[in-house]
Amino acid sequence: MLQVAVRHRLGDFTLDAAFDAPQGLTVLFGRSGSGKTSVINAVAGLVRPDAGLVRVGERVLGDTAQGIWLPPNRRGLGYIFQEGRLFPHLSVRQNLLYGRWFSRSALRLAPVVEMLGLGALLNRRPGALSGGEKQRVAIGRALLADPSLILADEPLAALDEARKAEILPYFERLRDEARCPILYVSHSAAEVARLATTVVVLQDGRVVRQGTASEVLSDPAVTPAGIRAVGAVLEARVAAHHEDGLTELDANGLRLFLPRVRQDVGAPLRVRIAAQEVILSRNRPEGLSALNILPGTVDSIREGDGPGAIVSLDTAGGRVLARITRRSAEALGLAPGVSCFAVVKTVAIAREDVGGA
Amino acid sequence: MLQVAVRHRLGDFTLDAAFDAPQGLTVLFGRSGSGKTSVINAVAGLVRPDAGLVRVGERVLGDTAQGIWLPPNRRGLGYIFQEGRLFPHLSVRQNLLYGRWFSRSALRLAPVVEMLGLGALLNRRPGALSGGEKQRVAIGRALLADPSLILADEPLAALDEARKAEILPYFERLRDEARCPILYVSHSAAEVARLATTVVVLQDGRVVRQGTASEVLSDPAVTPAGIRAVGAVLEARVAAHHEDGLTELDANGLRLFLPRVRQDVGAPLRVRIAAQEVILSRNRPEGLSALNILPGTVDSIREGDGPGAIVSLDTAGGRVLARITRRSAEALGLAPGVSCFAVVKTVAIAREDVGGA
Amino acid sequence: EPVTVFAAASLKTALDDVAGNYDGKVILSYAGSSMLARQVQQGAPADVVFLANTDWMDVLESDGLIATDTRVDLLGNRLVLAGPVGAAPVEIGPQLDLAAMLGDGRLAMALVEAVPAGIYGKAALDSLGLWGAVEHSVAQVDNVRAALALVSLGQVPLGVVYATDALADSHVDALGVFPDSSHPPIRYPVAAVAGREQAATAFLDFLTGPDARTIFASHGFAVLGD
Amino acid sequence: MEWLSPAEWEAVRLSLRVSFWATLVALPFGLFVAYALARWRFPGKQVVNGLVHLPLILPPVVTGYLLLLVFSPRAPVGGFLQSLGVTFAFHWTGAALAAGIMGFPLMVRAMRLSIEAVDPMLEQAAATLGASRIWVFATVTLPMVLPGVLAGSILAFAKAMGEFGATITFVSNIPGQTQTLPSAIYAFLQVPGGEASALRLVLVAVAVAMLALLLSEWVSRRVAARVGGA
Amino acid sequence: MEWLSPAEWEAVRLSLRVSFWATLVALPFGLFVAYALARWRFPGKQVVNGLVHLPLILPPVVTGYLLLLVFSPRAPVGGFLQSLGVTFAFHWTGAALAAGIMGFPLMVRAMRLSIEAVDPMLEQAAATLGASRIWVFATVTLPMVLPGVLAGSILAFAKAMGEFGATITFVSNIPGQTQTLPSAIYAFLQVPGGEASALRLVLVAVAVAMLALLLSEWVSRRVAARVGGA
Ligand SMILES: Nc1ncnc2c1ncn2[C@@H]1O[C@H](COP(=O)(O)OP(=O)(O)OP(=O)(O)O)[C@@H](O)[C@H]1O
Ligand SMILES: Nc1ncnc2c1ncn2[C@@H]1O[C@H](COP(=O)(O)OP(=O)(O)OP(=O)(O)O)[C@@H](O)[C@H]1O
Ligand code: MOO
Ligand SMILES: [Mg+2]
Ligand SMILES: [Mg+2]
Repeated sequence: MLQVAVRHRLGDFTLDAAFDAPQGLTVLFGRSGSGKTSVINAVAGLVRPDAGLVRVGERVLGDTAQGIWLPPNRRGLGYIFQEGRLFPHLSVRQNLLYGRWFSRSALRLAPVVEMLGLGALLNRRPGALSGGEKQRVAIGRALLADPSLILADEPLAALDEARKAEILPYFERLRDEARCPILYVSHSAAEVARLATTVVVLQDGRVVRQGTASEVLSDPAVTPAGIRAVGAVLEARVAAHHEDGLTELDANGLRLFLPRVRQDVGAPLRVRIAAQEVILSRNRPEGLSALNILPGTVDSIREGDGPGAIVSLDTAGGRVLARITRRSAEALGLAPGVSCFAVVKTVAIAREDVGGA
Repeated sequence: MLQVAVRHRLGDFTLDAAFDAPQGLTVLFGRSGSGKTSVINAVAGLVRPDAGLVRVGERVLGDTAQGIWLPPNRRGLGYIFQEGRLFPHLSVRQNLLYGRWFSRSALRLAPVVEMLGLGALLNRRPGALSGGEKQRVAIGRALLADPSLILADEPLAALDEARKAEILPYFERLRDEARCPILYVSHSAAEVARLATTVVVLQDGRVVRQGTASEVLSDPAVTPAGIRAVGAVLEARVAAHHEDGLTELDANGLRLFLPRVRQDVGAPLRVRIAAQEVILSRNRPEGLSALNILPGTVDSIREGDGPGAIVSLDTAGGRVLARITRRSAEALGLAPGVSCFAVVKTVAIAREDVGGA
Repeated sequence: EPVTVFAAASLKTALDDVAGNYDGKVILSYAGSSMLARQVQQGAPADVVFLANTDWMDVLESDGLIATDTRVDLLGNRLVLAGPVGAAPVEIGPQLDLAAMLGDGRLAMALVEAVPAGIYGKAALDSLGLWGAVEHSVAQVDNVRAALALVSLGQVPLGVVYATDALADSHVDALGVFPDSSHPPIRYPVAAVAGREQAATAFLDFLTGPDARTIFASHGFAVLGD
Repeated sequence: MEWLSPAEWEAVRLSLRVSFWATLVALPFGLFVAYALARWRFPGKQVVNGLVHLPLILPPVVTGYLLLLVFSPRAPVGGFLQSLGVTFAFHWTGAALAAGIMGFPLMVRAMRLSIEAVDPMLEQAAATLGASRIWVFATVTLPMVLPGVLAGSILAFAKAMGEFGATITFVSNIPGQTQTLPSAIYAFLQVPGGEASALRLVLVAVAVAMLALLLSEWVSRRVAARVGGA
Repeated sequence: MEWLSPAEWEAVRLSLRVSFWATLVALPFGLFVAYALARWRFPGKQVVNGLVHLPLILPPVVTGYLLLLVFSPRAPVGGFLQSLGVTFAFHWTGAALAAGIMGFPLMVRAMRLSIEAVDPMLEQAAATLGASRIWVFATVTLPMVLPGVLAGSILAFAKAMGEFGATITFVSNIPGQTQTLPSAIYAFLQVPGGEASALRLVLVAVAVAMLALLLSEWVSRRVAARVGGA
């Protein structure tokens, strides 16, 4: 769906990244300076790389081998820049509507303004906005251009958690309604797990790993976002909505409870379970406040530098990772093949770790 | 130590904030547009408010009632701006050293460059840096000015987790070595818990809550950073460093295990325990991978909008919060006065939730 | 049908006066003689040219741009040594110690190689044997009027200007008159532009008539052209 | 009291007309050249740049003379234009042409500086939102360089109000047709005792130009206030 | 072939000297005035602005005449300066003064535009790092407005190379002292058949100014490359 291959030199830095991503939201993941923005700029056509190919579905946006390199305005983009780049001479409203002058269809302003909480700011100029407000206007401006490819470079970095929680579902919907492919840079594992169809990990300008969110985030060898990012992603289906505000999921026969989600019964769902939030027990624990108890078998134990170890557990619902201390691993006598129980709090599967599949 | 009182109008927005913070690091916490940057700008002297008083220790930086309002350059600042503001005509090295021209003492460049990973970039111009790299240079520039007051406006927002983990201890050390007071804006509960001596919560330009990190973050009514930020902070002392990489803490007689910390035995320490990572059990659980089991008594149960409830538990080490489902609360028969056990994973107390007190 | 006259700027006061007494409409375009001549060369819409310089009229004549039979050297002028009001008059001749009169001041003149008043002035000083003594004290300006201004403002003690100029400036007196023999005759030639004779005739007639003569004379010009 | 004679009023009117049209007509050309010099690379760029500055370097009389040589009805270009019904020599349009050319370097420099100061990142942002080059220019670049366009225009206008050497050489000093304020002032200064009359005209010229200047400052401040801060 | 006579060489040298000093001396004043107009609010600001533009609006002869009125030894200012040993009358310094004044509006506008384009946020950043106003100016503002300073200087230099009317009126044409290229060119144009000689000098003037222009473009590009992107 989205095919990107770029080779380009920037001073000492050489970008040489190629990946091929299916429909959906592709996250570019990697440390500061790894080349994420450079890739996006090439896809946007703002940079003409030494050699490159960019294709969205059947549309070839650029192919230096064929001498094609469409200018940005003919690529149908909605680019949320890392640094805002609002038009200082236009009001917030005019900034938001800028892309509409050039797009065929007219998206409605109101819902986007509502989602981003920009209602009171429409007549202001960007110079009179706070940092987070600017960022929200930048998001709105890109979305309202009715793009056929969204490029988002850390769109939520400047926002508070509450605001993030309001905007994330919007990206989810864009992804799910197959409106357009999205290329998304993020440093947040939670965002990645929730949004990513595909994760592309960059390091020093090269793609070092690519896969589904579950694959990449389950790989403790990658953990580019630090130890907290390790986690497994289970595929499940909504089984029932309970009256006390809980939703019951069915992950291949395994029951999981989590706070009410908006998906309908029967809808597929992805649940990220952070490794550090999983407790292991040799016996089925009783009388705990945690509602999710998943029986499984130890697949492997990987010991890291510190006092911790990552235990990989095969359950009926898929692989679950647990990050525990070596001391506990020894105390419990864990070893490959040993069966045990993973204890996961209901609420530990927070809303931002849940996304439509 | 740091006394701030500012009244100022900006269009429709009225800032009317006053707080008084002890030595250490004061976090300004609040949603986008709540006035955090405005407060910092007034403290920096970039804005002369309609009425205001800013005092650091005995030094009066500004007092409009007395007609005093020192210009920024006479305030001894190190301001890390929300948007970088690097000097485009200077190299990274020159940017970093800019403040040194005007400060009495000469801090050494090397350690800061090392910590921020800027070694390879020293001869570049800011135009040729990635977003995160710019932000790191901005941090370095402020620190190297040898300030007597640090103002940091979301300094780590653009950085990946690994990089954050490298920089956070530096701020901690600045705070602990009483080098200078720090006023710090952050949206991240983890950062706040780890760094804050005092948290000031802003809402619509007003201070709605102020207190120690433990007080404010333990207050589920505040939770300005979303439900995930709720947590309690325990005061403890390092009891022992174990060979398997764990450190044992003593929180008023209560034993806590967590991954090795750098503090020496006997040093005071603060540990944030996120409410959502606590599991409750009526009986002392056995055979779990979690090493920390804290006996306590239920103090109160607060039910929220969703399926969850916050259980406040009095333990020997202090108050601990647990966020569990109402279903579990009922199943366990929890009620004020009931005694139960809080189960906390060792690694759930991740390094970033631990800081010197 | 108005008549358009391109005239040397130094004629302005007098010619404005004359035109005011003419009962037809006259359009007077004043500029430097060289400029006017070049413009006529390029087809300027002039009916009459009235220059302060015979050389340029000769050029126009040889280019066939004026009606030769209408050319008249209408006015004459004299060169004077101008000084501040009240300064003692002097006799201008070879004996004059101009250098001493100047002291370390300068002698204001129009450009001595380019502008008529300057060319005449240099010729006069030369023929009187005075040029060598003052050569390096000359301050040249782009027109004779500016030279007069230098004297008038006291910027220089003395200047070589036309008698008409000295007469018109109340801050300046003519301290002496250069002998006519010391320089080529100062002539103001006037002529109809070739092909425009018809439009020009009436005004040319008036210019050479008695009324105009009286006016020119009152401005200090010598009226020739008989 | 009749402060200005009818002919002098005519000169004021003419100077205004000449300056206005000189500025207005030069504006699009100036903007185009400024943009090209600021943003494009093309062979002969320095030649264009030199040509633009030429009227500044040459004594005005020379510029006027060159104009006369090119545009006089006797010259090929002037003759051709005349056959199209366009006359410059000895016509107020010629005064406007001369004034426009003399002010051109000032106009271009101011605009070029402003264009160079526009952050290309904003233009890129506009392009990603679908704006073609010309739209980017019209909706982003142009509004942001308005202060420079204004500054350039007011410089050109002031220059046009004061231009004399090239004008009088090119179009002469014909009252009612090509006699601008500076030419009228010049004529007064050529005769002894004309200072008072010259002074009156100087004051008029200064008053007019100051008005234009104040107006431009006011507009510029309003524009700046709109753009204020990024 | 002797292409230029010694006197003409002298005029070339003098024009260069006059233009160089006119530009150099005007620069700090221009920068100061530009900064004041761009950044300060003070009573009489529009008066200062008007005064700066005056040489553009007035016919050069008038400017020269006014200079004469102010700086002649009889006038208070001129007399006072002379008592200090500063002479302008009939001296090349006077030519430089006239040229500097005529180029001043061009210089100030270019610098002012550049200063207005500097982001005050960067100046604030410098202030928070301990830089006093003057240091902020020297280390942040000035380096960032260098292109404008250069542009203003080259405009003023070019103008000085071409200035004629004010110069000759103020300091006359004294070979070796005040006879600049434009006066020499003017003189040639006054006499029939002088065109060829005038043309030679025009070519010299153009060549010198173009060299200066190319140099300024080159420096400006280097500066821009250093600042390039934010
Ligand atoms: N010049 C101005 N005119 C009017 N309102 C302004 C102006 N500048 C800022 N504001 C408003 O003041 C409020 C506070 O802004 P401030 O920049 O202090 O917010 P903040 O807390 O730093 O937010 P963020 O986290 O998004 O950076 C915002 O609502 C903003 O819209
Ligand atoms: N003009 C340039 N010249 C030299 N190197 C450059 C230039 N622009 C960028 N780089 C380098 O290229 C690398 C990739 O930059 P890029 O902006 O793509 O990083 P990024 O992954 O987006 O990082 P961040 O998360 O910090 O924004 C960085 O190391 C940067 O220093
Ligand atoms: O204007 Mo003239 O030709 O110097 O008399
Ligand atoms: Mg980036
Ligand atoms: Mg802010």
